[in-house]
Amino acid sequence: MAWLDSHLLTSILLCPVIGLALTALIPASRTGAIKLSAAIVSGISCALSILLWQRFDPSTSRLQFTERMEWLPDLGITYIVGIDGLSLPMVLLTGIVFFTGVLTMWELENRVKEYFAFTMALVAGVFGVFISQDLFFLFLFYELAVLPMYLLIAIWGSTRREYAAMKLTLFLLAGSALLFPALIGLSHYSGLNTFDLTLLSDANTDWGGMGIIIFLFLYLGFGVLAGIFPFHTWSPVGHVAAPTAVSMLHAGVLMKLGSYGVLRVGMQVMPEEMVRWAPLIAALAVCNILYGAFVALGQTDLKYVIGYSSVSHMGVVMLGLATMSAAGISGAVFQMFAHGIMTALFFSSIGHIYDHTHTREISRLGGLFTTMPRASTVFIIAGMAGIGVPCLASFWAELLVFIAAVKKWPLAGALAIFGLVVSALFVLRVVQRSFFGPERDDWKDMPDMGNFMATPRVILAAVLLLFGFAPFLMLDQLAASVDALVQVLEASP
Amino acid sequence: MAETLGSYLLLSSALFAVGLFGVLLRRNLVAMLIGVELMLNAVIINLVAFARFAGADPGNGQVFALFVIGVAAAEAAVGLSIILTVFKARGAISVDRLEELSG
Amino acid sequence: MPELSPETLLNAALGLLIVMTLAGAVLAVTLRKVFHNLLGFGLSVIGGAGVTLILGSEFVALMQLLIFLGGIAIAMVFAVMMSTPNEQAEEPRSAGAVIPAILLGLGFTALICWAMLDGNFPQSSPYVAEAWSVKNIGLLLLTDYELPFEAISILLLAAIIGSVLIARRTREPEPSEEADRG
Amino acid sequence: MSLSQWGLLTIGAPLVTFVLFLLGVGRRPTLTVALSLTTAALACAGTWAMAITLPEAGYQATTPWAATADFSIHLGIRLTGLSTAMGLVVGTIHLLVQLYSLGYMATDPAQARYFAVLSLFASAMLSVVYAADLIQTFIAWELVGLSSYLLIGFWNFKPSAAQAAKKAFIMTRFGDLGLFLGLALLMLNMPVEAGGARNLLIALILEAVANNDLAGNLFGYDQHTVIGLLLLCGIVGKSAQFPLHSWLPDAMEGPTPVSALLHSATMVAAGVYLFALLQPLFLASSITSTVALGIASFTAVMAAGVAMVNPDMKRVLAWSSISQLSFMLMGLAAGSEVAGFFHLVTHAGFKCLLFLSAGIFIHLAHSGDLTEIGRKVGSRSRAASLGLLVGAASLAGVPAMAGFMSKEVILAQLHQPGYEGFYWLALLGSAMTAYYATRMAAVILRSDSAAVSHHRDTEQTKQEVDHDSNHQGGLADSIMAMTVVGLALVTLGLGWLGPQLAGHLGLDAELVAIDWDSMGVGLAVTALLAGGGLAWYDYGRTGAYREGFLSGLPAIEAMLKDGWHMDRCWRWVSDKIIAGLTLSALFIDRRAIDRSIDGVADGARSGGVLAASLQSGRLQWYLSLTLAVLAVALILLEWK
Repeated sequence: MAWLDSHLLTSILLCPVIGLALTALIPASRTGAIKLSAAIVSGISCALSILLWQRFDPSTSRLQFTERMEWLPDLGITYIVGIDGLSLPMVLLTGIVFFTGVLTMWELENRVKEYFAFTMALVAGVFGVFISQDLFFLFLFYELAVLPMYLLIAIWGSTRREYAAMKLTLFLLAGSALLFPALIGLSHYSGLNTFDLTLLSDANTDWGGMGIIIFLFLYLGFGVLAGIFPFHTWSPVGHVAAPTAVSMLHAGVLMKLGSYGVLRVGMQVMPEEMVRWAPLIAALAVCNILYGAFVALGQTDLKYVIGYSSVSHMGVVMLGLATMSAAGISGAVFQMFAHGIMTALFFSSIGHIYDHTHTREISRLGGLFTTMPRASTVFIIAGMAGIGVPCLASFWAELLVFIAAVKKWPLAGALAIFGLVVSALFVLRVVQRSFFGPERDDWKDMPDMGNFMATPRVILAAVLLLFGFAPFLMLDQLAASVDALVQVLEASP
Repeated sequence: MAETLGSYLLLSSALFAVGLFGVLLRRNLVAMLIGVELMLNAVIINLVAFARFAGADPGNGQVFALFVIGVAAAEAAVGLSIILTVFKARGAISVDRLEELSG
Repeated sequence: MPELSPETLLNAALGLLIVMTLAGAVLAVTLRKVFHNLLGFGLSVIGGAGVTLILGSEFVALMQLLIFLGGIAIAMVFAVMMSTPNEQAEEPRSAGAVIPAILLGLGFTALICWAMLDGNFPQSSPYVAEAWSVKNIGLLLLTDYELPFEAISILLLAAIIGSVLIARRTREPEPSEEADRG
Repeated sequence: MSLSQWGLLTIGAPLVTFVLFLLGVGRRPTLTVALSLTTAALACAGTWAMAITLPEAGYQATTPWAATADFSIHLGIRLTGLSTAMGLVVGTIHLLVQLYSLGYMATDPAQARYFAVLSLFASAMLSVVYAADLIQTFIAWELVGLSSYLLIGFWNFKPSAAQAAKKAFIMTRFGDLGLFLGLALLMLNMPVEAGGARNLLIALILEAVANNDLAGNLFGYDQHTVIGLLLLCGIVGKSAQFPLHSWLPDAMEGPTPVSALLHSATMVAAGVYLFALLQPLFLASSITSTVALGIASFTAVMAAGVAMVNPDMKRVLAWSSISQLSFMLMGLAAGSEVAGFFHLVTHAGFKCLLFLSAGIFIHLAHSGDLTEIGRKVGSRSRAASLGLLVGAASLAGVPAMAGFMSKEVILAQLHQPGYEGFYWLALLGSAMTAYYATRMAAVILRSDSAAVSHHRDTEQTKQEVDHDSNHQGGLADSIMAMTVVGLALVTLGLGWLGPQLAGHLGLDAELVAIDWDSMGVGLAVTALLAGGGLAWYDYGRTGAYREGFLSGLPAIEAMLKDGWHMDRCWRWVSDKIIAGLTLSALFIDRRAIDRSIDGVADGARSGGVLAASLQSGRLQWYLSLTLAVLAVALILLEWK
């Protein structure tokens, strides 16, 4: 237990790695055992992240649970893990989505072993990004998280999967291609020859002319993953093609890597540049919000609708970050968390529907509420979260972001709020066409979710409701770190 | 024919041109190799000519000429063995048979 | 009969050698049978070695003869002999192939000439016999140029081993390789 | 129990029902219904307790709920005369509607869901009422919207219900856009509290308005004006005022008891309540209050016009609600502290009564059409007839009835220099109200089957079968009847409670006193007689044509029946503007962005093909290329 106390983060990181090893050791024919081991491993990592949440000390903005190990001292590479209030929600989010994602895929029959192996690799990468405090390791884990996506989509996907997988991979690798020089640049031009994030951000380096280039590289590189306009098209296509749990991980967690990267590396290390570029970031974010919502309104495929709604909601995150105020940043981090849970819920509901009806055409579905009340309720709850209905976590996030945005740029704030109305339009349009209305003969005999399959959905919905009723649970954890960051930003010219 | 540097240079250029012409024109690998060797010969004459007329120490030019000769020998050895291999594999020593090297 | 001074004789010999070199070269590239090409090449090499000799470098001239004629040409003869006779048949030649080759060859040469004649080189220097001696060359090779010398040795060694290895591969290409290429 | 405990109980108890329903109690309908009724009773008791024990100075208890360094958001209760009085109305009507639903929804298979959402509705509305922080009001406000969405779309297998629910949500959302912006701006301009954070506690806002702390310019206008107009948007959406009113008539797709609750005490009342709550803020800017007056007076006449011709009972009631809400807003915007709110209270009583009676009628007639109801049921249902009579008389403004008493206060307030135009509009509205109220009562109660049914446009009566449960007698009916009779009695007395209400609000009872000799009363009675008389002539008297006088003006009648074509306008907005934006966004996405990105990929590929073609495999080609490059290099070197 003492070891666990001092190595909590590494343990969380090791969970999926151990799961990967376990999966590799179990013969492929014993799918039951593979699933069970995956469930246990993901359950443990989820439990550990909850433990982390509970042990976290919200009164300080310093890194907690840190562990250090020299890796390549000559190149300034150190294995450092640690979390502060900004990464804590992300770790919890990953734990929850990981666990529920594994449960959601319980009925998978095709190449079970490979599927769970790749999932484990992906999750290990994601955990790694969120806890790494060393740029090199952050980048390493980032790549680790991106690559399994290709296989997961290309092998287990549906509509146009090769195209989608290739598009996604190319986009994300293009992002990496921008990131890598930026990271090297950070290490080099800081004059410190280190990748240690804390050292870099404490150094207050004057980046001179290089700052612009490095920051833009960082912003674009991470931004691609966060789906910033106009580099977002990989994301809906990827969602549509991906199998259910991969969509959950993709929209729920993977896209957050991008915004988290901007927050952690961009804002924390280069506050002056952030101040300089904030208007651009905000403008693109508003584009994301409105444009994503309008495109979602025009879609005919359920998953595309949700895919574009993610684009819209990630815009809220970026807008919150761009305001550089306590409310905006707290809201953005909260939104990352809430949106992760929410889209996971969306996709898990759609997954159930698609598994049984074999269609996601909005116009072909209809009257599902009568046939599948549980799946429909899940979708509606997620939908309500999506349009910012109170008592669901994303309401608070959007509230904070929008107030902060109105303060900084009233027009951008107003446009973003208008985006909420459009969100309401597309969510309710889907609900009305696919879930309400008279029962269709085609779907009359479709089974609803069983108790077991409902479990992951209930967990996700419960999390949304919990943080919807009690936002202070989240905001208190964030407060110290956000305040420290805002002070740094305000001190910048 | 005054014994000047220019005349030697012209000679070596002409020789080089002929060799180059051969390499470009011929399809036969051996003939192409001959063209290359002619070009190398031109270079040797050039080096020695410079050694004679322009060098502080004429030894340098000669040494380089010797190096060229060495490289030419190596090149010929490898080239010829490749030609033999190609012949064994393709039954011909024309470069037209090697177009599958294209990318 | 005018008196033949050594100067004149030397010039005449040089002219002859130049003509021989160039004529041999032209034959070596234009004749259509490889064997004839080889004979032309031999002529050209002999001419070139003569020119080198007149320039004053006996050793280089000797080496030229030895390696180009004794080594390379003979090896080529072997190569030609080992390939089938029908390969020595006339290859087709069209204006489309000849003209670009001539243009490229002449154009490139013109460039080189332009560059070389443009250069401001000293036009003569005294002939010092010791400097042209083999001893001097040997000293240079083992002092100033030791590293290139060793590198050339290694190159030659590698070339010998490599050519032996390449030439020894007598088996037919495997079917799978064929399929891959398709 | 302390006041804060009562508050928690009042707001929390119905919410508990909903949460338990979600947690699985919903599988046992009886238990859910019992729970729902119990919590409704508890909440009602709570509202009474709070109203009675309210201390003179009011009461407030808050707890910080979501705080960041710059803003803090509190949850809590704030008890004043206004909020406790409103809470009383909400709690009581909610309990009544729950009781009534016991009969009305007795055979519905999704009964549990109905009662659970109804409880959520009440809880949210009570939270609007008692909220201490404006953000809390907003949260509850949105929840009110959500639960009315769920209730209007309760029979979601009906496409029309699903459509109506969506429409209600979107249109009110549209108004909330302004409300949210207004709240944000208000938050940003509030004085900073200790600790550097701003908040939106209602008490502090009112204090700031009183101290003139909010004075200042915003986008070139007075802050009060900008913020007030934005907040007004939300009120216009929620209280179904022009131009965001057309969701309310469609909202009749929900079960009738829901309409009763939605029209009287919750949802639409929330808008008026918010106006009453922040009245000083609105009145601080003459532009805002004039705009509010203008919208309200226009809506009053416009909606009453539609109610005059609509053939469907529930829709007539819906349009009448719109019109009556406008009266309340007029009273508030004209500066009276009590008039509008008094009307809200009496309206809650008689409108709820009318809807509950309508429910019985529709239940019995299996149709919502006025003529159909008249033919099939008529005056045979005693309780419903009583309810209809009392309600209609009150609505029409028969002297001494509840509606008259409160409307008269509003008219008196408007009858001042500066408000002449609005006053005459209001009078016109009253006359029209009298017309449609009389018409409704006359068509139903004075029908004899012999009366010739003229070519009535039956397509307008979409609302034919409200409820697919079979009519069942016995207990269910008697519960419904008893509720209606009880409410009718209450309504009769409601009009005389004005002084008590004023007292509770801490105001002078003189404010609601009616000067019976004044010209205002005379004019009001004239309006009543004119409107009522005309309707009686058209529908009521023996041998009437049973055809409105407006049928002589087909163009106007058609326009009124279509609700002034507002739906068509909104459809145009949705089909042309929203759809246009959507299509252009789609176009950009597919053609511009995606294609250019695919173009980059294709470009890379064809670049690869091009580069590959250099690798022709011909040695001479390679050599030529090499030479060419060398030549270029040489030329470049020599050029210098």
